[in-house]
Amino acid sequence: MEEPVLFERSVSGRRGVSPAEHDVPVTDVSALIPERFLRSQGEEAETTYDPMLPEVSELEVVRHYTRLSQWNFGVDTGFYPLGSCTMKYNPKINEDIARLDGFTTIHPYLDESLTQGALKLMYELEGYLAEITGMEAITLQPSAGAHGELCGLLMISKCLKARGEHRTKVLIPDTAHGTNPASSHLAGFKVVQIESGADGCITLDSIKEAMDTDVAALMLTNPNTLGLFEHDIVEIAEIVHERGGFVFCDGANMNALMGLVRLGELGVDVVQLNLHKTFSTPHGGGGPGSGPVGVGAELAPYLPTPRIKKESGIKREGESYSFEYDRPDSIGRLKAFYGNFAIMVRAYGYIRRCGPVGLRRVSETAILNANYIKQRLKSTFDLPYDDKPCMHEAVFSDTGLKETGVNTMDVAKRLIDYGIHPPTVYFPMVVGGAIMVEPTETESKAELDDFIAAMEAIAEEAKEKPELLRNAPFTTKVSRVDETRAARVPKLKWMPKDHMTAFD
Amino acid sequence: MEEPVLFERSVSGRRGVSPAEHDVPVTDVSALIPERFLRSQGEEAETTYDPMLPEVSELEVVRHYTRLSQWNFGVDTGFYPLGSCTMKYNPKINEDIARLDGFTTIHPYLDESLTQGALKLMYELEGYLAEITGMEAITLQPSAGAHGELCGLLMISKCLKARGEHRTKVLIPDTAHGTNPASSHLAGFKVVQIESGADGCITLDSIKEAMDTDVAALMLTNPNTLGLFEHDIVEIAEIVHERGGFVFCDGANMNALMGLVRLGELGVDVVQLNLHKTFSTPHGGGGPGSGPVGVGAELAPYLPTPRIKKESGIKREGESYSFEYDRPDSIGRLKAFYGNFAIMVRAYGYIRRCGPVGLRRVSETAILNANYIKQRLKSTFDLPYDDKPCMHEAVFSDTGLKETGVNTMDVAKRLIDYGIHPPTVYFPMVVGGAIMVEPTETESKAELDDFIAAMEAIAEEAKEKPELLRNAPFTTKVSRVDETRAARVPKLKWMPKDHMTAFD
Amino acid sequence: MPYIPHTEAEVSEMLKSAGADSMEELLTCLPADYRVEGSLRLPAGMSEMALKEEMASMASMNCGSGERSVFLGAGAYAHYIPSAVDHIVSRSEFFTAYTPYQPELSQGTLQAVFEYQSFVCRLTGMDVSNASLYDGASATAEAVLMAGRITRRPGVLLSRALHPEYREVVSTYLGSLPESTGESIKEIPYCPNLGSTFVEAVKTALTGDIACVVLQHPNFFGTLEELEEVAEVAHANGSLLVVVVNEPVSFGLLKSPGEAGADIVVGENQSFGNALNYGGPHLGFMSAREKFLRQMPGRLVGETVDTEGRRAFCLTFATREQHIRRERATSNICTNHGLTALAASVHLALLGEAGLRELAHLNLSKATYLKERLKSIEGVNLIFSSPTFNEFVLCLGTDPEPVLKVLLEKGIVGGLALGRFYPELREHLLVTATEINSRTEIDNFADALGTVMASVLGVTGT
Amino acid sequence: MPYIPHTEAEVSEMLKSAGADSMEELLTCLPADYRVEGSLRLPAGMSEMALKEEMASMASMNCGSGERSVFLGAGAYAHYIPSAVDHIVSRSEFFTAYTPYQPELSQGTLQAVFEYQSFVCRLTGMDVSNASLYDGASATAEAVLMAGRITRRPGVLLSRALHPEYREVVSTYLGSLPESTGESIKEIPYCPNLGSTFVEAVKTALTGDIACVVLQHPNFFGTLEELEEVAEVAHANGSLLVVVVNEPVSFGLLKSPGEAGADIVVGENQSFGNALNYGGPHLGFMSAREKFLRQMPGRLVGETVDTEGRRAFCLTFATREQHIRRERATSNICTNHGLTALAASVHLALLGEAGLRELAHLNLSKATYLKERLKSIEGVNLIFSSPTFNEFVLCLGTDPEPVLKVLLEKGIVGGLALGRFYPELREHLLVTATEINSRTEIDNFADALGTVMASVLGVTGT
Ligand SMILES: Cc1ncc(COP(=O)(O)O)c(C=O)c1O
Ligand SMILES: Cc1ncc(COP(=O)(O)O)c(C=O)c1O
Repeated sequence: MEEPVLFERSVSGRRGVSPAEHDVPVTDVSALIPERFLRSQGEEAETTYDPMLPEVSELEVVRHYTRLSQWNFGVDTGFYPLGSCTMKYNPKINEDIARLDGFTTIHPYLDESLTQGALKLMYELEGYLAEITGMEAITLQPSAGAHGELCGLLMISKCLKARGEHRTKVLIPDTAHGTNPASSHLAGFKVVQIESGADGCITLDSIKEAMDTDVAALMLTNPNTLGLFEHDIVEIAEIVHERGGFVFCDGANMNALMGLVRLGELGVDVVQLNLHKTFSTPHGGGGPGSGPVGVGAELAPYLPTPRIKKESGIKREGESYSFEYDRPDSIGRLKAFYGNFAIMVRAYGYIRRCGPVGLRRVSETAILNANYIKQRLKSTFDLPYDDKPCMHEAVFSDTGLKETGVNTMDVAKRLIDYGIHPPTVYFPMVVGGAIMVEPTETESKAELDDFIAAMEAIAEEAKEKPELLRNAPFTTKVSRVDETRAARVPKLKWMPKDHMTAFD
Repeated sequence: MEEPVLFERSVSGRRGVSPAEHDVPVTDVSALIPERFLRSQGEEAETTYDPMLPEVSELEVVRHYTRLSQWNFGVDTGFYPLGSCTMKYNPKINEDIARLDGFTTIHPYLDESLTQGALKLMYELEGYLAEITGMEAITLQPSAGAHGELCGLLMISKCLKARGEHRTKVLIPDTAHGTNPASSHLAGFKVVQIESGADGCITLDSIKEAMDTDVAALMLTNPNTLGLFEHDIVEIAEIVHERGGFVFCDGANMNALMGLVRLGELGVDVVQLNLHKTFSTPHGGGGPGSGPVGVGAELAPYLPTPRIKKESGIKREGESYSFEYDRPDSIGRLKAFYGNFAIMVRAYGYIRRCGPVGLRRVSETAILNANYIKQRLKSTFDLPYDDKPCMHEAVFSDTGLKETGVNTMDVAKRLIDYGIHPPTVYFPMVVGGAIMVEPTETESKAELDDFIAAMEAIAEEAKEKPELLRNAPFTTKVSRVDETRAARVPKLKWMPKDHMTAFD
Repeated sequence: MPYIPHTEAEVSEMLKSAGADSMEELLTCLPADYRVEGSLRLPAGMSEMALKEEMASMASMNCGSGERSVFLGAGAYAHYIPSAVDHIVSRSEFFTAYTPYQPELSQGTLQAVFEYQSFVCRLTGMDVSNASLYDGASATAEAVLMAGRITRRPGVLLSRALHPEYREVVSTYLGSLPESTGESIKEIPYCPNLGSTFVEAVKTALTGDIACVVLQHPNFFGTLEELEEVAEVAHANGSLLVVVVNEPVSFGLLKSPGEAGADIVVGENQSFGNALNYGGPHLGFMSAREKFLRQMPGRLVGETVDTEGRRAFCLTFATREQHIRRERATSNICTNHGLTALAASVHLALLGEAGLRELAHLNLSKATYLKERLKSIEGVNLIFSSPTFNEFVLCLGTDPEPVLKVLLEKGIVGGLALGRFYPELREHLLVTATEINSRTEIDNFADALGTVMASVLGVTGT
Repeated sequence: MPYIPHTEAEVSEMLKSAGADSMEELLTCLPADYRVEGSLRLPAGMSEMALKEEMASMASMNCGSGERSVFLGAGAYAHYIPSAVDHIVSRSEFFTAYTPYQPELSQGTLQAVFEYQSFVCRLTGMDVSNASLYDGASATAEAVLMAGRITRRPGVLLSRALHPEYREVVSTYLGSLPESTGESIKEIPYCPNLGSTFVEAVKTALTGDIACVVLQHPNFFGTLEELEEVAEVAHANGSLLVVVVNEPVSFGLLKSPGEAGADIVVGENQSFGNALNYGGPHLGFMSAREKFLRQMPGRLVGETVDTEGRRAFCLTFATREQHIRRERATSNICTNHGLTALAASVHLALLGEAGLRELAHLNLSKATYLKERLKSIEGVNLIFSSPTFNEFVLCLGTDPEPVLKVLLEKGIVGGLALGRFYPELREHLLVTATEINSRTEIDNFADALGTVMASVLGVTGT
């Protein structure tokens, strides 16, 4: 079914939902607000914005978005082994608890006496995350992983200033996610790229060489984006510390480590977590997320304001929770109010439901699933790094397919026809035509076997019918889209035909 | 995507959700319950039932049903002009209010003091339905339209007994829905079929002829299933009454009459309503529904127990509501507890939201939409009855297509490829190859125009590429299914391959 | 106007196409003298926001089970519904017409029904299951009618331990039949010691005109019935055994009625995936032995293939049904309880074999703990000795109503006073515990009842 | 174990295929000396049912807006969310990865984002909008950084009537930049009579190093700003005007910032379709003039065609973004606020043009009624004379905290005491009314405040 852009369904004068009743006197707008402030009404407006918003009925809105949803692929639709994204099952119960009135309708400026449940939840969640990561203190404020990275880097910067040091560089491995260098730049640092060693991990030597007194921090991802545990992390951290730097761990891949090792104990000074990955919250077509940051003792004073405080009250029975704003060394705020609370509710629920045994089992199973795929597929697809078991994901390359003329993109598109969401492709860049497979722990053996079979079938097809791959997918609403044209002839919003400029 | 029967996904020992914690001592079952009562456990059981229930993970269950849902077509998916079914938009707000804890978690045997809200809602809903139908009293107990028919017929039977009369027949027009004769039979009556007149309505003469002292009731549908208002209803009712019979109106088509005429005032003695049609509640793949029955004064004593009573309490402030069980003339009960309450909540919400002006507009618009389609399509498809405007639906026939060799079924199947749910076909039986189109009031002109265009295109195709129609649909998960085989080689439940008998 | 898309301009345009100058012109077939004058006398329409507030305030006039400890069962059971159930059942693709007329567009519903039928067969130990009936009571009536059609006998033996409202519904259904089968409903007493149906009385009543014996299992008192014994005597008499189950969680522990010899098993599957909803919609089910298939009421889905040989599902054996067979149909049922059956399926799928067993065991443990706690209260006695599942009868030795009132003040709904249905049990309570009753709730109930009983006994004592 | 499908047998089999004898063998790359000993110290796992109870009890420790009359706004607004919004947003097909990497499988998300961008452009009067940012505060910071990149100037003028927490966030973002642009943030005072930003002060502060002037509209005090005047002087100085809108319902009445001369419009779209959620996730938006497109942070969706010429949508201009450009990207943002943007779109689609206008008018009427009622209370004064939308500032002539406390006891949250952010306004309250505040609530608030003020005045009077 074709579904037009909503504006194209608009009929002037039609109504979807009407706002509530006017139970107070209807004001005369122009008597209250001078004309220079007012949006033009009526005919004139209609010609400028024809209409401002589309006018459709409730049923049409529902149908419109229902149809759009049918062109999407979610975790409930099928296997979604998008590497580095941890597309695990999002428990339905989390959606229910996040929608409890007592959570959704509370205003951030309510008196703290009216939000003790929310404060308690956040306080306890901080504690859980501290325990899982082995860090001293946690802030829940950042809105996503990259926001957390910025938060951590600003803290390092502020701490260095306090120490009276002027360090300008951050070391980042070549396998790092793009947000790492981007956040470093935003925090005012220069980025120095570190090449991975032959086994896909950072080498002690490269750090020894790069680590000078200009370096504020090493920012690594562990497990890294090749799915490998940075085995020298303890020694690396020692060197960085010795030379006055901080170790920042991008914790987006925590799904591999829960209950197995604690980053803080390995020498990590700052870590950001992606609640929307590891702790299983849906993040449709781009979020929302939540990117808590954990720090060691030295950085704790710099955490963003406010902090959450627990007191054993005298007046109130039991504990009471409150915000603490008076943190003189804090880097300040990263967002208005207190963080993406509704995401925290889901993560909190997830941790409570799984418990310590469950969380460890989550990580073990994530690792098992990745290794299973890795071993079963490595005779079919090239596996550039294979010294050790992988962690939560395995990265293949398309070099073995060279002579067939098909590449990673073709394999990915063809997988779609098998009802499977393609893995992350062409990342990390150190692997040519990377195919980064992160199955996650919620997938059954049957689902993994189907994936393996599909990949094997596609490898066969690559040899026998390469054009099939090059023209895939065949089962989707659209075939491959012309991304070049999108940039060359930008149409970034809907415009009525006769109002279109070259730009639209 | 293929999706196997859930048993085929089962892996022995796998768990979906676990029940709650055992916070009381774990009982030793065999000490409490002698073995002869117990389901066999372990190995033996496994071979008999392998397994009893499929063992799948939560994610697999969610995916399974998500995929199944994708093979279905609902009102949110597209236009659904299934005649006699009133497939209108089901407002989302109704789903929310029906899920309020205060409605879903109340046990039917709670003390009435704890369910005043529910009782009040039912009491008021009875009042609204009485006002809409013009009847004296309403019972909300029946579970669906057919259940309501049975209820009404049993009341007639009991009333006749009280009168000391022994009447054995019910007159039913040939256009009636199959539930009418079936319910009559179940209530102990013999069915006498009345032929419709040339204009599709019952004639006075046929009633005069058939109406003797053996006739307990005339059971008509108004508007009837040809979408026509029984124009002689007042006179017909007079005759039936004169000769000692009752007039039962099947009110499944009330969507055409709200705020326009009241059945009670037309001489109807009993009417059943289908809340799940007119009052807009979803009834997936077969319900649940709710079939309230309205009666005039003579039949009121026979209403099923319990009734809902309102008193201006002395002790309690304001009104209080309760059940009245002591109804000596009542036919008794038709179901345990008090009716399909959750459906009533939705219907109540719908009536309150629309209000009297809205309900009238609903019916007017339903009629407008049907007449619009009727007039626009009648040059393309045969319209057997066209003397007057139709009400909520219009019935076409396939006689005009005869020479092309395609029939109504082919047209219906081909419509699917246009993204439209086929109308009701081959009913009512008085029309050859009937195509019964009920657009409902919630469909926009654009949607109706798309339907008209599709029907016109199909009529063209019938001439030019009849095989296209005969092989349609092409866009669905399966092509036409072999219904004969389903009855010849019955497989009515899943069985493991090696346990299959001829029957499975 | 809510839910109506047309603008005024569109209405005029459409009227013109429909060949009318005004809306009124389309209404000419309505009798002019009988048109509603002005508006219906209903409250004015309201915005969605106002409606939501209004309904929330109405709902808050009820007391949900979250607010009190409720120990009621008696045919409607509060079980925890896993979150995924409602998420799935809310997918609007499942909100379809009452009949999946077009199998090509309804494979989802049809496969789900097929799976549901399979689940019911497994649980009940029967060969065939229909797609659903309204509720346990009407399903029981349908089973009785079906047994009559099969055996061509008019008589029915109903256990007095069958849910009283089910008995009422059976007699309503049979009440007006011309053959006056209504008059041949005979009630079989329960054994006052065991709490199960008096098997000797069944034997005595089994005459040549008896179509079926109807037992509830566990019965209305929560007690298990001697199905096998009754099956044997019924079959020896050429009668059928109809077993009614309205707490299907018991299937997780108990031998299936099929294995015990039942011919038709009907009842209520509300316990799976469906909320109490003040009594409805719940979920009637029916399953039977293969040979009775053609006498079964209600819809059936079968597996078949499409034109290309792919697995497909469709309605089948429709010639039993009203839309084909009209007055000769096996029942008048049309709209059934599709969505509540879907909810039950999802819940059962989530539980799986082991989950259902555990859930049943947990219910047994909860009820046993409750029973132990209550029976140790002075003045409280268990009167029936047969094994029970998750509910049981207590004798208080006094009118339970004032006792329940005191408990209610403490936030406890202490069970169902049986005098309402059984005059001979006017000092008795039916008490139920499921997994939703926490140990703390149970302890509080026992403590509170202890206190009340002490004061009652004190008063009686003096 | 919740959410983990494998049975023990499968685990062994998979381990074998993975070439390991035990799970431990797969973990050898973890440093042996640093393995977690035993279990993490976290509460034990729990069943879904137990979790639900636990969370419900935690939620009940908060007070939702249903339970009290709340007159808070200040950047987070309680509006009625039509039911259809959550039903649509809950469709799990929309729960995808953070980036629609595969356009063929993401046309739904992509078209929805494209439509959202269109809505934002229409509302703000701008040429291009991105797919979303985190929240209004970080969007403001991004706008300031963007203005710096465009003008290559270091200075920023922030209105003191910009949300105080937004100002904090801007300075956090700028705080560590090596060019120390942080130091050149300059605050522009508001006019104590009008309540809008002091335009003369803007003029004075507009020196050659100023990249942009940032105004909130309606501002933190609910007051409308003289955008056109400021745009003119800013542009004359080669600076940009950044307009921040955090109550976007005002778009229904007010001239769009674009029409008024803004160059970048950022803010918060939480008001559309998103609950308060104790402050997040909300919905940052950014739109700008076409010529600034390449300096824009965040994701953009564009319309294009597929290989067969059919309309299709995809991410575009990705070369601005971190995953391609790394440290030279326009921002580090990756995961944005996709689902909250979808909710906003659905709400806007349901409202439509006329609905949004009506909603805005209703908000104006409610706030006006409240204002009239409150200002007639003795001792209560309005201090700002410029027009307001749905919130405004009151002076109580006394510390508001004890007043708020008394109101709270009557179930009324009477507004935000401004002393927390503005020492000069320590006797002032910011009070907000939206459509969710009924006339009765407003009347009760006015009556209660009247009573409190009378007693305060009485005390002060004596
Ligand atoms: C390894 C890694 N680091 C950082 C990020 C950034 O997190 P976010 O998208 O939540 O900002 C991601 C994913 O997006 C990631 O995969
Ligand atoms: C005209 C008519 N009468 C009666 C019924 C029976 O109603 P139900 O299916 O709710 O039993 C229907 C539809 O099903 C119908 O269309």
